Amino acid sequence: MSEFLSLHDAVARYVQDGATVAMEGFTHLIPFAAGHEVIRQKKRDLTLIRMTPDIIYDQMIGAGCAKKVIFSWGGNPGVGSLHRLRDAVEKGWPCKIEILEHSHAAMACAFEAGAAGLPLAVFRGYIGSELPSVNDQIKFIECPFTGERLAAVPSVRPDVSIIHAQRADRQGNVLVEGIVGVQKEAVLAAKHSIVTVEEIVDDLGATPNACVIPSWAISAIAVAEKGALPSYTHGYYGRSNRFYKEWDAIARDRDTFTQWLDNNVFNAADNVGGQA
Amino acid sequence: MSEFLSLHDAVARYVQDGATVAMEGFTHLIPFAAGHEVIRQKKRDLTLIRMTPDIIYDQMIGAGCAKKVIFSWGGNPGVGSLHRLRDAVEKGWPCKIEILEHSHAAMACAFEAGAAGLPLAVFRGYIGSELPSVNDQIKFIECPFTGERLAAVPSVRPDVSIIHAQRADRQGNVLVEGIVGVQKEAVLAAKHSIVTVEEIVDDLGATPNACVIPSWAISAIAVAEKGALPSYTHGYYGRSNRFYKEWDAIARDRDTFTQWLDNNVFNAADNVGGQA
Amino acid sequence: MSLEYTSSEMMSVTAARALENGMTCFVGIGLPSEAANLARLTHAPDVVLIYESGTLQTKPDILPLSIGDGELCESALTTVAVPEMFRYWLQGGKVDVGFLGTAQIDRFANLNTTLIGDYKAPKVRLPGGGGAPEIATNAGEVFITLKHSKRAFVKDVDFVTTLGFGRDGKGRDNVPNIGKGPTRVITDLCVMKPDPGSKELVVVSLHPGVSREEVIEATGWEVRFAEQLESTPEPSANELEILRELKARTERAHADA
Amino acid sequence: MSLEYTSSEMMSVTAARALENGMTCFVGIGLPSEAANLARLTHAPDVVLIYESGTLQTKPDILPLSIGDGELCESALTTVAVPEMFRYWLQGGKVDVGFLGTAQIDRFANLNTTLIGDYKAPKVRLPGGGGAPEIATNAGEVFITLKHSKRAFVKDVDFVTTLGFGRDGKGRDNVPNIGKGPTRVITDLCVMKPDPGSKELVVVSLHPGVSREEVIEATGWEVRFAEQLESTPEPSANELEILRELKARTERAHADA
Repeated sequence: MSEFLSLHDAVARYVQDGATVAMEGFTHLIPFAAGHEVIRQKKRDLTLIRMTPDIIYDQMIGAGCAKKVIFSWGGNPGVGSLHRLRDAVEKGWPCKIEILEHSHAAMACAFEAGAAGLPLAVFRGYIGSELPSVNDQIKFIECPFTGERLAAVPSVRPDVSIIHAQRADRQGNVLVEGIVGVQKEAVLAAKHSIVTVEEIVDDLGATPNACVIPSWAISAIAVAEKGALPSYTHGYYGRSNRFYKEWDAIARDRDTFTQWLDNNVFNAADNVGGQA
Repeated sequence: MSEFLSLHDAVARYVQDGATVAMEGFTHLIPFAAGHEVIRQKKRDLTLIRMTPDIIYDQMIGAGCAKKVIFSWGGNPGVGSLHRLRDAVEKGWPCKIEILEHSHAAMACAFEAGAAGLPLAVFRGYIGSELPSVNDQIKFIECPFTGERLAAVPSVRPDVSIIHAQRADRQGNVLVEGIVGVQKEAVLAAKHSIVTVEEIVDDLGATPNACVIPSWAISAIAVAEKGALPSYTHGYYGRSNRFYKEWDAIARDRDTFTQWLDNNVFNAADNVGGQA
Repeated sequence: MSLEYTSSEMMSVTAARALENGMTCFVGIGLPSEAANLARLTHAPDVVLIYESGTLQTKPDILPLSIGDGELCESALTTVAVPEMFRYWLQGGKVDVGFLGTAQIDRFANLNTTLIGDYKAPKVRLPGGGGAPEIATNAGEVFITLKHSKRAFVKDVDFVTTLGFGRDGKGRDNVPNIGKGPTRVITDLCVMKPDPGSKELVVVSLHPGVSREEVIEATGWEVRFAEQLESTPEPSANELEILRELKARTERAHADA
Repeated sequence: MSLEYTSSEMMSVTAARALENGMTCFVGIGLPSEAANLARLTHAPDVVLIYESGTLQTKPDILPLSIGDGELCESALTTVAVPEMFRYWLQGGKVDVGFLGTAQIDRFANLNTTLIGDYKAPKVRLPGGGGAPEIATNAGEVFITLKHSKRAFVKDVDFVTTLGFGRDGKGRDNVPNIGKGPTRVITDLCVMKPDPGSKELVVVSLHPGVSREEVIEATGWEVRFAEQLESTPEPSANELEILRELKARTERAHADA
C-alpha cells in the first residue's frame, strides 16, 4: 500500500545518494516539483534515467545531482540544446558526468521489459545505427524461429521512479490521463516509487480501462499542486512553452543558472516548478 | 481505411479455406455472429487460434471448419468440457484435428509480439512444465546480459482476425471497452481484420486513453447487433451464463449438436449468436 | 458448540483463511475464486483479487461463472489488456499468491490439467494449462484447493502442466526468479504442506471429524502426516453465513442470466 | 503570375506535397511537423499524423512546440503509451512514411543527430537519436526535410545515428523486415532522391529561381543532378495562405502560454 507523505519526506526516504532514478513523463506530467526537492536535498551521484532529459534533468545536472545520465533524446523540445547537460558532458561542470545513450524505441521497450520483470527487451532496432558502437549495453540476438537478428537491451529497473499524475484517491490509487508516456512502466519497473499528484479526491472518476496505478504498486504519494510546471497536467493546466524558451537563456550561462536555482529552488517557499 | 460490409460479405472476402484465423474476445465480446457466418459459409481447413476456444470454436469445430486449433485453455468456462473439441481430438469427428497448446502467458505474449511485428515473444515461462515436450514451437533462449534462460514462442500472425466491439464511428474507428483481452493485438497482428460492432455512431464518446482501433488498421466493419451473445458486450447486454450451462447438454451428443446447428445457425434468419 | 457445515464449506473456509488481508492474489476460477472472495468478505477486506481476464483489484458481489464475467470488470479498480496482465502484473512480480485448482496433483504438488492417459491418445482430454503454468512460477507462493480423492491425488501426475516441485521435488532448486511454489494444499479433508526438505506433501492439519484413514484412503501415494498433526479450526457462524449468502446470491444471478 | 514567398515557405510546401492523402505518417518535430500539418490542412485532409508521444491520428490546430504538447493529445483519435507506440504502431508496420529532420545528412542519406566531432570528446553535442533510428528502418519509407547548407550536407556524417543507406550505400541490402529508407530529401533549394543503383542522393528538382551553383555551393560533396532535372512547382496562393495562418496561430498561442 502506498503511504501519503510530504514531498520532502518521500524524497528523503526513497532517493538515496548513488541511486538509479527514473523521473518520467513524456513532455507531459514531468515531475518538476520532485526534481526541485531532489536538488534542495542535495542528492549526489545519481544515475538519472529518462527518455528525454528535458529541463528537469538539465536543472538537476546543473545542480550537481548526477554522475550518469541514460537517455535517448537530450534537448530542450522545440527550442534547442540542454546547456547544463552539454556543459557537464563537454566541460565537466559542475562535475563530470557519464552518458549512456539509446534510441526512444530501445528505452520504451526497456521500460516495458522492466515493468514486465524481464532482464532484457528484444526489438527490431538499431539497424545500421552506430549507437551500438558507443553503447556496450546494446547487443543482438538471433530469433530461434526465423534466424532474424534482433536488438536486445537490458531492461530498466530503477531503484526509485518518480512520476507526476492528475490525482489519487484516499486509498492511494492513482489516475494518469492524457499522454501517459512510460510512466506506468517506470513505476512498475522500480523497487520504490513516488507519485506526486495535483490533488487527492474521493473518487478517481476513471473509465473501465483508464490508466490507474493501484495503491499497492506505489511506495509514496505526495501532493504537489502544479507539480509538473513548466510541463503540464492534462485537465489541470497547460504547458508553459514560454518558460521552455526562456530556459535557453537562463541555462546558457553558469551564473544566470546558479542565480535562477538560488531564487527558484533553494530559496523557494513552495514545491512548484518554479518558473519565476 | 476500413470498409463497411455486411457480415456475409466480410467473411466471404477475408476468410479463405485453409486460412489461419484468430477470433478473439476473452470471455467478453466473443464474435459469435461472425463464427456462425463462418459456419454458414462452410469454410474448411481453418487453423483456429484462440486463447480460450470457448463455445465459439466448439461450434466451429463441430461444424467441420477446423483442421487445427492453437489454444491455451479449452474448456466451457465454469461448466466443464468442450465436447465438440474433445470429440474431434479423441475420436476424429467430424474430422481429425491437430492441436497445438500453450499457456495463457505464452499466447498473450505471442499476440503482443504479433502486434509488435516481431517474429517471437520472449517471457519467463514454462519453467518445469511438460508442455515444451509436446509443443515443438516452444524454445528457450539465453539472456545475453544475465544468462537467464527464458522461454520463446513464435508470434501470432493470423491471416485474418475477427473481433466484436461496442461501436464504430462513421469513419470506421472502433471503440473496445471493458475486458479488452487480446483483441487489439489480434487485429494489429493480422494481415486482414474484421470487426463486428453493436452499432455505428456519430461519436465514439471515447476518453483520451480509451482502447480505440483506428479505421486504417481494420479491413472491414460489419454491424452485428447482439453479435457477441451468448458472450456479452459491456454496456450493452450481459453474458448468458444459462446458455453456457445448456451448451453442455447440447454439445455432449452429436445429434443434438447437429440439430442445434441446423436450427440456430444454418436456418437462422439473423446473424445473432443464436441461443434459442 | 459445533455448527452444522459440509466438507465443501470446511474446505472453502479453510482456503479463505489462508489469505491474509492486503495480499495480492491471482485467482483461479471455481473453488479458488469462492475462497478468495469469502476471504475478502470476512477477515481480509483489503485482499487484492486479480483475475487473468485483466481485472485488477476486483470486488464481485456474486461469484463469476467464467474468468471474465462482466461483474469482474464492473467492480474492478481498472481492467488491463491480457498481455499486460501476464507481463506487468504476474511476471512483473506484483502477485503475492496464486490460488489454483487442478484436476490432478501429485506428491510433489505438480498439477495436471492437460489430460489423463497418453498425450497422443488421451483417455480424457482436460482443458489445458490456461494461466496456471506461469502463475505457479511467477507468483510469490501458490495455494491449491481441490476435493480429496484417489483420482485427483496421484503419486505421479500423467502430465506436468504446472510445476509444483518437479517429478523429483527439486524442480525449483537453483532456478532464478522463481516463486516459492505451493506452500499449502487445502482439501475437503485436510491441509497439506510440502516437507521443507523433500518437498513431498505432508498432512499438517486434519479437518474436524476426519480420520487419518480417510485421508490415506483418498490419497494415491503413501501419504505422511506431520508429527505435530493439528486439527483445522472449525468455520465460524459468520463465515458460514457469508459463504452461504454468497453462494445463494450467485446461484440466483446465474439462473437469471 | 509569380507569388511572393520565402525559400522556407517553398520548402514547407514542397515537403507537404510529398505526403499523399490517407498515408499514415510518423511525424518528427519542427519542419516535418509543419509540413505534415500543412498537408493535412490542404490537399491531404485524411493524412494520419502520429507523434512519438503516443498521440494517434492527431489534428492539432496549432503546431506543437514539443512532441507532446497538450494540443496533440486533445485532438487525437486516441493516445497510447509510448512503448505501445513504438512496438505496435511503428515496429508493427502501421506507418507508411516517417518524416524526419536532422542536423547532418550525408550523400547516402545517413542522418547524424548525435554529435559533431569525436564521440569521446565532442565539438558539439547534439540531442541524440530519439525516435529516428527505428522510424527510419520500420516505416515504409522516409522523407527528410532540412535547410540546405555545407554544414548540414556532408560527404560523410560524423556519426550515423540513423540509417539512410549506410556508409557504402548498401546498408539495407539483404536486411529482412526493413523499410525502403529515404525516398526524398526536401530542402529550401531543391528535392533530392537516392540514385536507384548507388543510393547516392541526386538532385531531381530545383526550386524556382535556384541555380545548380547554389546547390553545389551548399552541398558538402560533389553533388550530381538528374538528367531530367525538373523545376519544383511553385506554392499556390492557397497553400501559402494556410501555411502563414498556421504559423501565425502557432506564434500567438506559444507567446501566450
